[in-house]
Amino acid sequence: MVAQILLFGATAAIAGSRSIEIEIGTETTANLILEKVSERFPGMSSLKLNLSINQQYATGDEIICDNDELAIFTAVSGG
Amino acid sequence: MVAQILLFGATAAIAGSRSIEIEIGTETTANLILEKVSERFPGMSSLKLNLSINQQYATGDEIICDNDELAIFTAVSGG
Amino acid sequence: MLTNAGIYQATNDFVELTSLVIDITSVARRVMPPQCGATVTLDGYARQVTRNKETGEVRETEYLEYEAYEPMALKEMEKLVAAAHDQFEISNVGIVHRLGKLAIGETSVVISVAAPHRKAAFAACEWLIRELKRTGPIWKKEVYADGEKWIEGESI
Amino acid sequence: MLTNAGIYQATNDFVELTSLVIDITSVARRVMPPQCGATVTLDGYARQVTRNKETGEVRETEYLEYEAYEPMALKEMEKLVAAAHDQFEISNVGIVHRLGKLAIGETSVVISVAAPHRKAAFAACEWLIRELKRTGPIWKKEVYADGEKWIEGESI
Repeated sequence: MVAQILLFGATAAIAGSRSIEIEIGTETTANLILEKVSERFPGMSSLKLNLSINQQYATGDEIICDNDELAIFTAVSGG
Repeated sequence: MVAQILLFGATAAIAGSRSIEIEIGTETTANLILEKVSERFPGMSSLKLNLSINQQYATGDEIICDNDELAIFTAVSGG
Repeated sequence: MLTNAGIYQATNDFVELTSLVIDITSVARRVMPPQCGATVTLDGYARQVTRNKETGEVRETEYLEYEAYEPMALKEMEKLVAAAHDQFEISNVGIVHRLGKLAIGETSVVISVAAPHRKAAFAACEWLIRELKRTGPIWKKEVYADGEKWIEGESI
Repeated sequence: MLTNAGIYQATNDFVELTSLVIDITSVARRVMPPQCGATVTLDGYARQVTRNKETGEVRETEYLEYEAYEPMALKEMEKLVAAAHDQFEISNVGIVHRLGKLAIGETSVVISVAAPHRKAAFAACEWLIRELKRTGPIWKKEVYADGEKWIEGESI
């Protein structure tokens, strides 16, 4: 399936886009998505990336489902 | 000598005045002034009174000098 | 720090993201319940001079830009408010975070906490800003005369 | 909590007594140095409902009046600011206390502290309000529909 991933801040700047799509298999974990995205955008590999699933921080082992809202972003710096 | 004493808040309300004068001897201490004032205004005797000398809190044993600026007031309640 | 949620139930909590200038008085005033005596307010603002924590390099910022994953940021802020009510004996909490372009000195975030007792308001406000900076999906970009940089926070 | 007075020397400290309405934003803004990132502000205001600490009796206040031994109050406030600089790594402190008649909900006191690190600003602000309430020669009178009462604080 194709997963759409929202990007913010540094990740959006590196990808040159506010969202990307990647092809994933079933049983794809949050960690695997982060690896795939880092491979595609080497500029992200030095960043501390977070993945959120349906607007909640993923811990890594979650299996991505169809229609999950995914986002990848660096350690937050608001405040 | 005659000591003039400034009053504020509750002490001024009880005395009906913003300042009072009392006759004191030489070697009069801060504590003795508080006693004399409480005697003259019985309404003050139940209050936790402070005396300040030249705008500093007195601890009790200070000897009052001529021209000292004296004030008597209750425990503060600002803020 | 026991909770007493029955009595100090949230009645005027709010979390907001805004592109408009934040007036801290109005934020503080909105959390005031008539039975409380104090609010504690944290006011974070755009610094002119920043120091890179790793290199020690000092740069002068021309302006800032904040961006949020807005729906998630609001959810995180709401979770923090709920968690603060669980941990601290507080009445109301208001959190407003600015987004978009900020001039130096403009307020980026205001957190106001009202409580029957000051101590809880201080503790809750300090906890809230720490957690918001740790988990709120909001990012800051510093723009310099000769470039710009998205700031990376501490990882959670 | 070490002091570092050489670096964080007071440049914009102020202590004031005023009969005018206090705008907390303007107080907070006056303590902001460009190299700091946060101010913590305590906003105390006139409560509608007060509870007598001894009897537990609850009364509804119509308005408040504050009175100060003004020159001594300003000196005490200055002493507190100096002591805060000795104890906490802070940049600037502003303290403004209202005097005269206050409507319910109006601000009676604002203390704003700016510091390079939030933690020191929170700690100093909390310390300053506690000490101001303990030693500042300022008194509050509560005025009710059927009378009035000068409030006596904790003795020092």
